[in-house]
Amino acid sequence: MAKIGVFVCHCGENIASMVDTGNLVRSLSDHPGVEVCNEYKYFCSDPGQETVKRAIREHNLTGVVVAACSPRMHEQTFRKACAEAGLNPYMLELANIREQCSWVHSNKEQATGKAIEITRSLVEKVKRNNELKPISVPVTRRALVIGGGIAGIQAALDIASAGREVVLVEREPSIGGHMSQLSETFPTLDCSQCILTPRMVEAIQHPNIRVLTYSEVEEVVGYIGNFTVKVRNKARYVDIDKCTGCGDCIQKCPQKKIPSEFECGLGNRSAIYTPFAQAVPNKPVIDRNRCTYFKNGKCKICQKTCQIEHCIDFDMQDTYEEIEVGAIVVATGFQIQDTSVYGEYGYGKYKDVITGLQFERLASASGPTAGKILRPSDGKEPETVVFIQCAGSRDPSKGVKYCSKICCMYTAKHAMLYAHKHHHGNSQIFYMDIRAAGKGYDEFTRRAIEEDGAGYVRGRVSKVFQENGKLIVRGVDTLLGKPVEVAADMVVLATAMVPQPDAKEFAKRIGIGYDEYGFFNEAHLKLRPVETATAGIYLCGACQSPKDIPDTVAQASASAAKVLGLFSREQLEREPVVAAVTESTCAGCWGCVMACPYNAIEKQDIKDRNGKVIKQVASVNPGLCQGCGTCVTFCRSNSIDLAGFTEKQIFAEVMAL
Amino acid sequence: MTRILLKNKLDDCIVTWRNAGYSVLAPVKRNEMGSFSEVQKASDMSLDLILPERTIKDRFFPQTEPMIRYKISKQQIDTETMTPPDTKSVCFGVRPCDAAGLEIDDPLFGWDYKDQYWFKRRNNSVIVTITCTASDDFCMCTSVKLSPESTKGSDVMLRPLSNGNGWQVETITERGKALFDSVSVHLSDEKAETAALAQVPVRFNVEQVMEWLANPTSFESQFWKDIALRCIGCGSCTFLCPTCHCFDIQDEGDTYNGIRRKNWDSCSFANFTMHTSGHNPRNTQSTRWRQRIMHKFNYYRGKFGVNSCSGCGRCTRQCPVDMGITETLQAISNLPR
Amino acid sequence: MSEPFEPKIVAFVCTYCTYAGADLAGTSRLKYATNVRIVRLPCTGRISPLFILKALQKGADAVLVSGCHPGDCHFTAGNYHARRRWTVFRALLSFTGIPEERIRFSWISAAEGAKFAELINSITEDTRKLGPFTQYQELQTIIETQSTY
Amino acid sequence: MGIQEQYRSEAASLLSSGEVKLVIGFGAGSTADRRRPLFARTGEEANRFVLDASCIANLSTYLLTEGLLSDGKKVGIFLKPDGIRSINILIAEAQLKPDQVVILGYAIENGQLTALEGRSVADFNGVNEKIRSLALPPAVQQDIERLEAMSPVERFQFWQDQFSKCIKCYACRQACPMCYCRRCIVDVNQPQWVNTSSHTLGNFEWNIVRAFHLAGRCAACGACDRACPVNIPLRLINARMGREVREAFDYFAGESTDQKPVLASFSKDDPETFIL
Amino acid sequence: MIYNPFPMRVVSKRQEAPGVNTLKLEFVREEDHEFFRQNFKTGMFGLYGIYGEGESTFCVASPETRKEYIECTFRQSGRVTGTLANVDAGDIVTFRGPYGNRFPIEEFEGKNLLFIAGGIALPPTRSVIWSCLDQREKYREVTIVYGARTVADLVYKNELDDWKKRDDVRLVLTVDPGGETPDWQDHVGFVPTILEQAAPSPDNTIAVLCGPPIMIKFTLAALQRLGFSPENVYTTLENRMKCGVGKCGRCNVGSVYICKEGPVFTAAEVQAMPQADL
Repeated sequence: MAKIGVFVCHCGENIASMVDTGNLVRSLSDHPGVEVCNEYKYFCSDPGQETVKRAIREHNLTGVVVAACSPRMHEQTFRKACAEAGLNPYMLELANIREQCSWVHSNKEQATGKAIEITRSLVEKVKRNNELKPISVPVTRRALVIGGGIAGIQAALDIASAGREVVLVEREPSIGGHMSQLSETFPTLDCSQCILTPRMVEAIQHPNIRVLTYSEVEEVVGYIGNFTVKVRNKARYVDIDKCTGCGDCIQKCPQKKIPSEFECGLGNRSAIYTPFAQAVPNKPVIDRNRCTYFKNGKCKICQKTCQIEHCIDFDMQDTYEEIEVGAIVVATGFQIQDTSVYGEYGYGKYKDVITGLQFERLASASGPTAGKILRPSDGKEPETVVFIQCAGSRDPSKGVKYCSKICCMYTAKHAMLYAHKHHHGNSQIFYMDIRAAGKGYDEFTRRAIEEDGAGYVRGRVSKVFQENGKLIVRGVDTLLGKPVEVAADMVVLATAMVPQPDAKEFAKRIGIGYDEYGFFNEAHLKLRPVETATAGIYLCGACQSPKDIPDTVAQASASAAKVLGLFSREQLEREPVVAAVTESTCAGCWGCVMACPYNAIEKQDIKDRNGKVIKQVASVNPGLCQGCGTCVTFCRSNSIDLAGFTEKQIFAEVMAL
Repeated sequence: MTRILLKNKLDDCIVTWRNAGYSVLAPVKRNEMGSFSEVQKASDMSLDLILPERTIKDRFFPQTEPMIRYKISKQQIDTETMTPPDTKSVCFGVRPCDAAGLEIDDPLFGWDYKDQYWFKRRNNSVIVTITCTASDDFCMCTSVKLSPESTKGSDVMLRPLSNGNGWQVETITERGKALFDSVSVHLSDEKAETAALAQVPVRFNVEQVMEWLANPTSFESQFWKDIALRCIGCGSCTFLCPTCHCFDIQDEGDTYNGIRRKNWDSCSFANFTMHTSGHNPRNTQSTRWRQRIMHKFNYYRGKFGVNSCSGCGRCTRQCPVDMGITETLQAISNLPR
Repeated sequence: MSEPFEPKIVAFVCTYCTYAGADLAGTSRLKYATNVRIVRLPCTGRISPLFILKALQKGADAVLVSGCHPGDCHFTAGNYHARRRWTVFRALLSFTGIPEERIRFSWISAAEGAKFAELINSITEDTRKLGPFTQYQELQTIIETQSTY
Repeated sequence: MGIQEQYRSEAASLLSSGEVKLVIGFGAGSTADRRRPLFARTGEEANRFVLDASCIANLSTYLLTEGLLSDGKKVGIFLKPDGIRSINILIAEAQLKPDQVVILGYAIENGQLTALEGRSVADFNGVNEKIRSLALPPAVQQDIERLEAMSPVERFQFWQDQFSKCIKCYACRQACPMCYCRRCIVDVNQPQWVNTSSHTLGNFEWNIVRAFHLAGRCAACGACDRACPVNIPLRLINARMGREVREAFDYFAGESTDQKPVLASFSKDDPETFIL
Repeated sequence: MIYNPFPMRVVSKRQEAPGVNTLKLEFVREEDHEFFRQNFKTGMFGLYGIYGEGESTFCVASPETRKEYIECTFRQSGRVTGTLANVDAGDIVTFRGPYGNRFPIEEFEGKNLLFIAGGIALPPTRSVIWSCLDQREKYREVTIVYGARTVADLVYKNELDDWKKRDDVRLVLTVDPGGETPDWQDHVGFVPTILEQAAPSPDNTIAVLCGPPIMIKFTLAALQRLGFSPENVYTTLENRMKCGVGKCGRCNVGSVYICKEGPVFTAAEVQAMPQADL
């Protein structure tokens, strides 16, 4: 029968002052199956642990209960001690007689009685513990990074530079993401393209990185260390390997008046196009919906122009490939909120009411105005520019509840850039608060106000309307408690950052959680901010929550570090607290399959000797199972059980209470 | 001289018997179920039931019987044998079929190893049977060579008077005689007519059935598969049977204290004969139904010279799918031969 | 004067939230009644109604089942599944005459040590008022006498 | 032509055309008011089918007979609305393949029989108002209300009286189409969650656990109730659970063949007023 | 009371093969021991139990010539055997029995004996083997054919060595094809095949055959080919039992109660039973 060692810790006076440990030792010594029962001042100390180890060896113990502090405190300590003494580390239970007994009670007699019961029931549990071995899962040491913005690029580069293969998937024709659209970046005002482009080039040229642009992740199956990812390479109609990027086709394309997505509609592009001049890869793509040939069945001017045979191929089809990876970094970024919900601001109605991102394009040297800040309506320099912050953020009624985090900073930046380009210009910023927490951030906003003359008005704008060629911005200065009206030439809305429109659907497809908005859920907001609840899938950048470039890059590197940690070994060791199915009694109702939050339960064929499928039963993939036990509770026939918390263990624990 | 027990004297008898240390059991319909329960007075009894749902067998071989109480401590295991109490009982208003069931089971519980639980209660009980003046579509005592007035298993036989006022008392055993001698002051000696017995038709020829069952080729007959098709494998026919006696032994309790009990079990249950290896000699419902019929009308007779059926008809009466011994045996008697 | 009735309360809790909350009550040295015995499970999703029945068989006068607040489950959804089961099981117990006051459910996060302590105190007080759950406990005693005829 | 004749001939043609290998219906029983399950394999046998207001059993249990459907062939079956719900649940729980069942549906209202339109499982996927309306007989509802009006102590006493009658014959389980487990929880002995002995405690546990396992899966056919040889009103407890899932989760068991089991799914907005 | 078991103290436990253990038990009470001494004959079985878990049926593996202890060998498979497999010396278990009939070894006197066993079915055979070997002079030639699935599955390895060394016993050992180890010296093949190769003479010979049903079936056929008549072949049957004393109703094969009329039968008797009930 079982030989259990019970070790009662005094924790100095922490336990001993409220629990009569002598009494506890006497009671437990008399309990069936308890081979040895000792008390000691600090069992977590070296000599304490030595005592435990010696007892395990001398008495050939089959299980150990340490009656001490919370298992959340010292379970690992004593597991290690058990292992060192040759006892399987999972043959240990901690009876929590400190946090949940001595510290919370003031009647010593009752506390002692409770401590005895707690310990006794865990003795009964530990008798039924099974020797467990950490689960070994092979790891495919190749990572998938979804999204080729700065987050994805940074994560890919970090992983690749550490010597691991990366597949970087971007659904647009070029990597670069939103950062490539920006002019200068706060708080240093260095040019976004100047710092980003080298990274983009580094990524595409990196021997360990395979960049798949104009591609989308269709499906993810598998589990940590062993994902199979199905990627759709969308038909580009241009053979990227043959194309030299000369741009002749773009020049000749008859369709030239297509609003450029990259320029936020402030500039045009052709039907065959590269999104922007520094695109990586700098190879064009045909916009099927706008192409004359695809619309009318004739044209093909680009093909005729192209000097390379079969480079432009109108018959190209989407192709699919399956990629084996061990880890996935999700860096799918964000979109800006559709500002049309704010009809009172006149966006879409007045050409000179623009979004912050459009302002970026105006301010960008590579933008439609070559960096000059000009009114979209008439190309004139605006004399007065009004910036409206929180045009969507922190507005539960029309916009989003959260703070988009970057708007205070970029609005200050915009005011600054405007001031730098129009020395006499007047900028007025309507704001709720100025949130400028970050290295150099507050200094930056102060500079905008003090050096670049940005006028900050605390208050919300109620209406923007046109009058005499001016945009009248009507609001309230809540500090003065007075209504304000500003006659502006241009109004810039600091729109909210929102998840990608398909974020929720995407999250379901790859099996990660998301919040009410569609931002992806981290495993723990504070302690596991870059992991998802699905082991092996990590997050970085604005797909998790709005964030600026420094935070994005930091998080990208953090996720890369997580991936590299995972890739540091060929085998992955996991806690063996996983479920397992008794095949003979499983009726195959699939309740467990449906209940499992991790898709860890599969249907498995049971075949007879001739290979004929005679029934299907549930089967747990230990690589995916996280050990919550929801399936166990569902199963009516008790055909599934959870190691470490088996039905037998819990039954014994309860029946000994 | 025939003695008469008038209904209005029954209470006096009950008092006398109770004062003599007997507990008096009689059919009682309570919560939609008739069973033999202890009564204090005649009005507690439901003597007009053709048959209570539960048999008198339950009082001798209860559905769950504590046998050994155990207490495990570090030093030792303490056990205590639990036995039926010494109380004597009068089982009043038993039907002839139920009474016969007791006698049918006696040899089983007594062959070499004597089941003391059964016999202690048997020895402490007096079976006072009332002949049947009514029957229903399911009664089949006459088919198994018993009758509404068969005395098998009874210590006393009461015959209802045609005026409905009481019963004519016929003592069968010494034990029965002693019981009624003790209440002789409450009995009358008048002459009275007894009511007509129930007419229970013979529903099958049991001889033919026994002959067919004894034929070795019958065991593998397709007949079993066809007849058992609608059996759903519940144990209600076995648990309500006055002669079924299969049981299980189970330990139940918490970690260190518990009771080893003898619980009813049923040959209808799929797990009944299941080996731990997974092999199950009777792995289909038809093989289990065959076992039940064979056991009652072939094996049991081979061992103890009597069929293990007293014709109460409960198996059919309570069957959720309208099966039962009658239908099966009728079908057997109708088999071409 | 007889001893005041000390109810026996069994709590089934998830390790990530309520167990941690109970630990926090400890580290905060909040005082509460000694009547509760905690059984630690990985998640409320693992807490089977059978546990509650067994606790009652063992003489529990009240049972507490507690885990992470909705949305906070370490395993993302275990508590949502648990909540459904509780709704159904609670209705079932109530319909069979097991008073709702004896089977309690709560969300207690790792940060709610105070809530844990208060809840244990209030359940203990409530159960003290209800008195021992003799109706169920008597089933246990009937076991031994039921067929002694 | 009455419904009995109509269905006899329909069953006969299903059998003689070879579309189905077997039709499960009702035949005459051992007494005038009893009907018993009848299994017809030929057109001739189909003429023995009886269909009248006494045909109240839910025959769908038989579809789960081991090996019956393993040859992939079809089976025809007489079903009332509750039986149709059972079929939907069984398909949703992967115990039946929809293309193996041909439904001969009928409803009994006030002693009158009507044929239900549709023969394939798909025809009844997404049950209609009629089927819904027949879900809970008023008498059952009244009994439930009567029980709910009691104090817990009285209610406990009521069930204690009822469950003390239980003899653990498992007729309720065997009669129930939803009790298809290969190993019933009561037969699990490591650990022995449910006391197998039929003392009141063991009976209480067994009946509570069974009711819980049927919550959101019960088609309210009453088979358990009718099967119980000691007349425990089991359908009350199952019907009460059915009401609970309907009220709390807007869940009508057996509504469709792709319904997710109520206890293997959830909504973030599920009610939780009772949770402290 | 007839269902009350004898308390037994575990003297030792020996692992025979993976999942297979032998317990050596001694009586705690002298009167129980005396009862056993008077009643035990080789072939009988008992119910071994542990309070709190229940009882499980298997044979007494020790011979009737050695009644100081009870030895039993069992495979760990259910609740009871799982617990029994975890006992240590000094623990208290229970025994109820001995029950059933016996091998009529006095009728075997003066005859050649052929013992055939497969896998975990050696224990019942072992009881009768030692019962005869302990009075070796009463019998003529003794041949033991024993096979298991793999080398690891062979039980009583020490005793196999003893028998091998004895010159008054012919031991034929075999493992199923694929079950051999590199250093395996004995036969490889299924028991019926090896038995036919060994070709024991049926003349004046009693065969005792124990094994799983499938092995019994083919070995019986082999024995018949070798010329053994079913009356001279003894075997044991096992069925699920709860009472051991002919009351609980589950062990019968046809009309035969294994617990009372068995477990020892001649092949002729087994053949007379309804085969579908086995």
